[in-house]
Amino acid sequence: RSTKLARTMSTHSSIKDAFSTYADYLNALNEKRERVVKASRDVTMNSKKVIFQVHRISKNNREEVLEKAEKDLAAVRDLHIFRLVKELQGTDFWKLRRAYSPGVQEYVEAATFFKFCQTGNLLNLDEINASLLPLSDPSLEPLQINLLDYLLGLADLTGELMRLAIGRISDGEVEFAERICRFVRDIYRELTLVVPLLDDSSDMETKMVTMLQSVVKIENACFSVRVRGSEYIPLLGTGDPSSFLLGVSEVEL
Amino acid sequence: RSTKLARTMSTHSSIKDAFSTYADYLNALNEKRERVVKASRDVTMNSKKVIFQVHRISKNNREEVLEKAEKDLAAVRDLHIFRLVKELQGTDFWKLRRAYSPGVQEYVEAATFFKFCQTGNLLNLDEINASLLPLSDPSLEPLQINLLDYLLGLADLTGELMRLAIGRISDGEVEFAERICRFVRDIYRELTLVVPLLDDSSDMETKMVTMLQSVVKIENACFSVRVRGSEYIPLLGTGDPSSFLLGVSEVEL
Amino acid sequence: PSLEKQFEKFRVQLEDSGSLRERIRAVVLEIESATRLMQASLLLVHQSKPIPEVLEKAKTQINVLKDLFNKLAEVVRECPGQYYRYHGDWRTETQMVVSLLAFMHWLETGTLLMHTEAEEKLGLNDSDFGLDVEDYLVGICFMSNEMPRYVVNQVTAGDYDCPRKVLKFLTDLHAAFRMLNLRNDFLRKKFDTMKYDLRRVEEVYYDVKIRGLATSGDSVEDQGTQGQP
Amino acid sequence: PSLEKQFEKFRVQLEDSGSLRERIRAVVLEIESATRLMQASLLLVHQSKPIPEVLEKAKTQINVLKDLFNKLAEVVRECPGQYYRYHGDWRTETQMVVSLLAFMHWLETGTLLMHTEAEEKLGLNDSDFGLDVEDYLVGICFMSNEMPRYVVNQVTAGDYDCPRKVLKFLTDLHAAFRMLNLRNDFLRKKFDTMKYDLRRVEEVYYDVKIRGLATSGDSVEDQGTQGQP
Amino acid sequence: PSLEKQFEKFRVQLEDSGSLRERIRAVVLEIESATRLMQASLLLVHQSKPIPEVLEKAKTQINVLKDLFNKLAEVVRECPGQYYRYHGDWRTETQMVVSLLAFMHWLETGTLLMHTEAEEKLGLNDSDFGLDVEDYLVGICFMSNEMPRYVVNQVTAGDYDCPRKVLKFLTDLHAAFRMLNLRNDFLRKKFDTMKYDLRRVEEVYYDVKIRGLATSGDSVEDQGTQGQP
Amino acid sequence: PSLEKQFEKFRVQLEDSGSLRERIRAVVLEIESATRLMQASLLLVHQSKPIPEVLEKAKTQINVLKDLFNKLAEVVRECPGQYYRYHGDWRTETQMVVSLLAFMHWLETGTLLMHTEAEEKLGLNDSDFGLDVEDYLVGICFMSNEMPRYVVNQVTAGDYDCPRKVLKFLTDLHAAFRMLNLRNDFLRKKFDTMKYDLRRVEEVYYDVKIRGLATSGDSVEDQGTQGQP
Amino acid sequence: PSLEKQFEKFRVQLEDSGSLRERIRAVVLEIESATRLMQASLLLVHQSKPIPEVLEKAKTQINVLKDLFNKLAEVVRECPGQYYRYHGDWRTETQMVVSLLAFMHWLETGTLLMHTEAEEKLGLNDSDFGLDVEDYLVGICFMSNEMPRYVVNQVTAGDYDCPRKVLKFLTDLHAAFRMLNLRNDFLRKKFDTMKYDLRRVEEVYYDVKIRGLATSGDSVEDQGTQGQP
Amino acid sequence: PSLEKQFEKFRVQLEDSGSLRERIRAVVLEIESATRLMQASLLLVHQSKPIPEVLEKAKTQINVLKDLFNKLAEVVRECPGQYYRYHGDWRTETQMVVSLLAFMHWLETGTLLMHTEAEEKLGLNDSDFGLDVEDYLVGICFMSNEMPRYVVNQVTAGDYDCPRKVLKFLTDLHAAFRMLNLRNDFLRKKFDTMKYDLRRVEEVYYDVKIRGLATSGDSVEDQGTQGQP
Ligand SMILES: [Mn+2]
Ligand SMILES: [Mn+2]
Repeated sequence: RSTKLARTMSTHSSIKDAFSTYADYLNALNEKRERVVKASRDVTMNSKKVIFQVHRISKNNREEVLEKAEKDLAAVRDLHIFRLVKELQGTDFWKLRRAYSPGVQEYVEAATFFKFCQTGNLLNLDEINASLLPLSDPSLEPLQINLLDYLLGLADLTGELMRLAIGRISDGEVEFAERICRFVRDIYRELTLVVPLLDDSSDMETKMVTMLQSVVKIENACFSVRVRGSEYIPLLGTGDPSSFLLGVSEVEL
Repeated sequence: RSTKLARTMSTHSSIKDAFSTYADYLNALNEKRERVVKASRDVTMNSKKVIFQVHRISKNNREEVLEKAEKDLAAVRDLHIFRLVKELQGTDFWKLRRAYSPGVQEYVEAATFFKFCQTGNLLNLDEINASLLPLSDPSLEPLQINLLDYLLGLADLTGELMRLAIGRISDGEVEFAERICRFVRDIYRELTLVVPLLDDSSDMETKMVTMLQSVVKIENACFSVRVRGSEYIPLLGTGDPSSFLLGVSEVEL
Repeated sequence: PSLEKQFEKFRVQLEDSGSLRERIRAVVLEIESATRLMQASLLLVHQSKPIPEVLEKAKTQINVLKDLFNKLAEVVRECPGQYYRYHGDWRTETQMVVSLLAFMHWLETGTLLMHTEAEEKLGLNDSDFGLDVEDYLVGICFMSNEMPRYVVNQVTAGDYDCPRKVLKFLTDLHAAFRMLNLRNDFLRKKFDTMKYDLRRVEEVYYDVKIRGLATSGDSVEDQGTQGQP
Repeated sequence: PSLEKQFEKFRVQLEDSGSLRERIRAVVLEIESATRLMQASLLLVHQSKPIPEVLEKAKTQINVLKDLFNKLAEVVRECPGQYYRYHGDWRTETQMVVSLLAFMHWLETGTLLMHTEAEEKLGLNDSDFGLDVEDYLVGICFMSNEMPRYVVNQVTAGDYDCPRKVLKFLTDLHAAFRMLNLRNDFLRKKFDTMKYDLRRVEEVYYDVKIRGLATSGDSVEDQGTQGQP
Repeated sequence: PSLEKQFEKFRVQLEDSGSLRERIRAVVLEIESATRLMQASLLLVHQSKPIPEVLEKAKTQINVLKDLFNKLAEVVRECPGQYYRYHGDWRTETQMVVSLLAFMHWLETGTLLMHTEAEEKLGLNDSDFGLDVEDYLVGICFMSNEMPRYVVNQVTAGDYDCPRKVLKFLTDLHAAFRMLNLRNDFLRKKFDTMKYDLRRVEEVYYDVKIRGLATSGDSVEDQGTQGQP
Repeated sequence: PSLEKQFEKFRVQLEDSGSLRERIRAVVLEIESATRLMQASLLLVHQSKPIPEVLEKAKTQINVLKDLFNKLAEVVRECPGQYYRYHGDWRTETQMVVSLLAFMHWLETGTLLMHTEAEEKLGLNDSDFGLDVEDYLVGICFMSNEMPRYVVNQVTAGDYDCPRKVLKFLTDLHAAFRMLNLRNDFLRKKFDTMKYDLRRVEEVYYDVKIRGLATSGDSVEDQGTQGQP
Repeated sequence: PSLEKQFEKFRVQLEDSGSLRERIRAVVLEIESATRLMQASLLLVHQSKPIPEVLEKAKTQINVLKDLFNKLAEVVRECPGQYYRYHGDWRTETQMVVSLLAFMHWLETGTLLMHTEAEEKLGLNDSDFGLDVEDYLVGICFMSNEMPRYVVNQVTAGDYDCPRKVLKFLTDLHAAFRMLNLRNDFLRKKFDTMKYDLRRVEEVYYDVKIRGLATSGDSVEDQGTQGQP
Repeated sequence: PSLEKQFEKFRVQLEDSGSLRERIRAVVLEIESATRLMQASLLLVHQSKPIPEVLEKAKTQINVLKDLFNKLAEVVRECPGQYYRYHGDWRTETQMVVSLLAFMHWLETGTLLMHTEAEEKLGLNDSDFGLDVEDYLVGICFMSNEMPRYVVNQVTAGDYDCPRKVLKFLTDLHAAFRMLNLRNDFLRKKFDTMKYDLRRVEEVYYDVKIRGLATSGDSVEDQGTQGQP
């Protein structure tokens, strides 16, 4: 009878052993998730700062503004994205995606926003991922931003570009605004074809609506400049209206 | 003309000075808010652990389970609530309430849950606040949990008590379940009178609905025990049915 | 041009992962269908069919499922590290499979099917494609949800010793689950329902007990469940 | 009993803070009403009423408002440290007050009303009850929103120098706002609208300019706005 | 001038109806508060407090409510023919009052509080300001919603005859409601919930009956209830 | 001109289909009303009224319904091929009718009302306007939802053999439904509720059985039902 | 018996008010239809059709509407004191009618349609069934919302004096509205939109003015409008 | 046995209609994908690409779509009389297709794509499987929604005659729609948005006109448009 009892107890305790393994697993997972969430919040906050820094651009301070933005962006990478790199390994990239996705999206928004102002081109996903490689030491699996987060960040980028365009027009940089307009239209058009292919396109679809609104806002602003410029020609009979516009705010304010 | 220009420029730069003050203020505020949010998340996570620890109670391990819970609760206070104490000063308590409120509510839930299991009574707001006093050194304004967060935490407490009651009944602790039932009814009844007076009662009103469901669940469980017990009497003719029930799971499993 | 090229590449990638998902879904549909068959066989225990017979029929699906999970693993292996990207597509079905396997295991041995045992049965001991612990735990909760019904029907059919065994099993299981620290998520909700199962089984045990129907046998140690008189 | 006693105490506390809120609301209603009067007077600038006259009438409400804010501060002072508990009850109204004061200040001086100046005008230089910086900033944005309308109506009425002055003012203001790091909140939304104000004023300036209506006067330095030819 | 005169007249009218509404709201707030006190007292029936005692305390609020409804009627009487203009402002509260009164009445007499009785209790037998029929009916549905909980707790407290009485009462009430041809509106929705109350009480009665706990007096037709002196 | 002509044609079409829909709605309202009467009669089975009596009264509505469905068919026949365009307008009501007919049929014969039988009763054996299979199946699920209540009330009234019969009926019905490979739609959801009905009836059967109340006649295979003594 | 009698009485009452509501709805549908026709005629002003011609056609609906409102009043008169019980059923439509009448009136006379004038046009000078003041005011706001479109299209068609006249009208109207102390309700929201109309008309006036297109006649005080040459 | 046979029949039926639906969905997905390609090509008109070039690329998808709709028709033809049973599965996509075709048609001819023309383009002139009128109308509304953006961008690109043409087109279209007596449904909602498109185009036309940019050719009646060869 006592051996039988022992057998029962051992089964009982083997359940206990198993569940204590499960408990450890769940605790470790939750704690890692918390650390990832925190790092992600820091990435978000500091990426937003970079975006505001880039918005400080104007005709006269371009170099210095972008230089500071670049430095700040590097700091986000080195200080906060690095924490994500340390935490995320193997299957974590997808398992914990919801925990870090907001931060990564905001980082994509900041990095592409900066890059567009610097070069006029879109910072590619490959480029952005390449810039993260130096963060990993060889023992770590490198953090690679996934396509979905990149595209979601890009969708938000258009909102910032809209703000930039409106501001640039007031500052006389009409051509810059027109360049933004073309760029945003291209992104919108390309995303149109890509959105239905996403893993879960519902988020993106609401972003597409906002994006179209941004496009229309920029187009309306450009329309307004053009119409005003056209009126100027018959009145003063000079050439390119935008060259005049470019001067408006400089000359005598 | 140059003095006039200077005057203009000084105005211009005085705007700049002022706004750089505002910028500093906003940056500091945001950073503090972030730190508070993070501390609050830690309070939440660790308070939840205390709650799970208390749920491990059963007839045979009461002392040791509660002892560990008490230690864990103290750790939440010393490690994480302490961080809130350090951050929050003066008007911060209300200005940043949304940033720390979830954590504090969960802490209230954990502390009152523990206390009920230990003493069968409600841990008062004054008592809970008194326990936070040692965290502050004299130079700091002490963190005092506000009435609203306390009541919101209390509302959640009833959910945990419901779970506890259902579990305790299976374990034969019918009297304990009945005590919980009375306690939860009292809280519900008192809150009925208090809810409309809250600053913003919408949150609380949804919690009241859940709470009533919890009350009904406990009552149904007690009903079920009673009805079964009543059937027992005519059959076996013994006395108090619950005394028998209390034994069921012990005797021969 | 660079913009277009990049998006062209994205389109290809997304279409690839879309078609991967299609293939996953096809396998999952097969898994669901096999699970249904297994469940249909198992449901007969509620109608007092002899357990060995019920199990025999149900077990024929285990190998089918093993093959299907193997097929699923092969598909997912094509995109290393992305197990959790598609995880949602087979979660529910896997939890159901675990719950049925665990129920069968208990009917046969009176013990809990362990995580590793479940993985083994489904051929998931691979490092790339394992059985997620939370899915396993949810599956166990689902199994627990079936217990009250089983006990009620067994007693109706005259097996008065069943409540005691189940009560013991669920009590241990519940104690084990209490070791976990859960978030306010799906698993916690499912775990909450286990308390009601436990209570219901305890009630049935009580019903049997006060009527003197429970077998005198204090023989707590017997392990086998089905078949024994 | 202890439970009841505690809740009894809570009830008293909450009723107290409820009645405090009632008193706050009463004062806020008065503030709103005084603001309305001030706004009604100010609106006449759009109908080309002479600015000094308009301002004189509007200013009579400043002291009323100062008294009311003082009254509000006294009420709030009863519950030290809880300024931000009730803050939501006077936010919107205060932002509107700031916007009107700033507009008047600009009409008079051509400069921006600073935060400290706004506090002074409303007698809020007290440490217990100040003017929240975000409310001040939102108020300034609201002021900016009025500018395009003002400029349009001034030009219609024949004041062709107005666009230049406003453009300069808004350009500086916009540059200053760009120094701030905002969250995605109400203030950021309001700040976004400022860009459109700036653009609209720039358009009007352009309209005036290409028609040769803008005064030749490069006299950027003149500070006074109203009245001067 | 005519334009201004017209709007001056409107201003007076709008302010009058605005202040009327304010006064209505003030009374309604008092009604709500008295109702809550009554409700809190009544909640004690679930804790097996002796019914007469519970009722005594709850009844003290009836007169308070009567006075308040009288006050409300006086206010509304100022604008004849506009009862339904402001009706929405006291609907919900009145329904709650009816539900509590009907519950108390049932506890005392075992019968349904009639519409005219409810009006009488609240002093609303006036032709100008009566108790809207739909509000009465919604209140009765709310009362029904309390029944299952009451029955469960009474049985727990050892009153095994309660389910039979409540079941009889609810069955009759439900049948009476079925005579009404309700539109797809709020009342209909509330009535639909009554079916669940009925079902739950049937279940409780079943639980008691099957265990032989129901008093032998199966004579469902006897009318007596808890509280007769 | 061509544009106008086109839209004139559209106008006529839209008005035609609008008025058709109005006529459909009118008939559906009548169907709903007749169904209500039938349901009110049937509800008396829960109060232990003799079944033949209950059925007799309820049956008087069948012919009314038959006429109404005939009327509906005539209306819909006016627009051939568009049955499913307007189908949504009478779905819910038809499902309810099926559920009541099936319940009556079961009370009388102890067997399931077949699809063709239901069509016959409603005069829908026409090829243009039949009874949609999914509507029939949903109706059967609704009938199943009434069973637990019926069983509980029958046992309360002393009919201890009822649970066994209902359990047999529901078990077979549930097994038959399981053969269908349902999509994740409304029907699937309704079918899922049938599991709870089955479980509840098992519980009641258990209650009766463990207390020795079930009639000895364990011969589950006997087909007789309530109507027969 | 008393219970049944009471509910029988309720049934009659509910059916009466139900059928009354049906009749109200029927009339309201007719009102809506007549309003649509009137609106369709009026829309032609945006296409620079001669105003007298446009008005003539639109006016033919006024009498139709008068008859319909009379019909409505008769229905409502059947239940004295319950005007506001059913008010919601014709509000929206009435506001639309007022807005169109006021627009027509302005086109004809350049003045605001007064409340009493509106009542007269619709035959609502009765004491039982008048035109609710708030509905009148909302209607006026709706009219204001049409103004910017009208002004833009007039200027496009070459009528450069229109903006000045409309601006004067809207400025006065807006000032009159400002006298009202509106609550935070629907009317307040509608009034808030009037500000945007005013602003837009100011912009158009500015466009015309700065291009020297506005007629020299700056004499804002002249009252004449479009109809007059 | 009869029960089983019946359900076996149902199983077959449900599986048939399930697989039919699967096939429909597969085709619809292809339609959606082709539509997107067409839409992406068309988006280039906003970037001032020459219209013929843009159209050429977009048109390549028309034949693809025609084939797909033909495929769809074939599938649906398998179950005669059930067009509207599955209609919801391709509605949205068809509306989008109509909107793009109509936009292309307008770009090419300056006229509205007629219902029969749309059917022709998609090969839907069959009597079994046509283009539902409401889907056509919704598609036209969607096309209208694209117009304001198009006009704005054309003007920016220097085409000052575009607003006049679009305005004429939209005015006529809007008038035609007004003839329809729409119910309060989806189509009505979409139509209501057309008013805003019209207003916006009027504004753009105004902007061009007031600056003297519109071509002298004020003869609104000329029909020519952009793309004629
Ligand atoms: Mn952003
Ligand atoms: Mn909790």
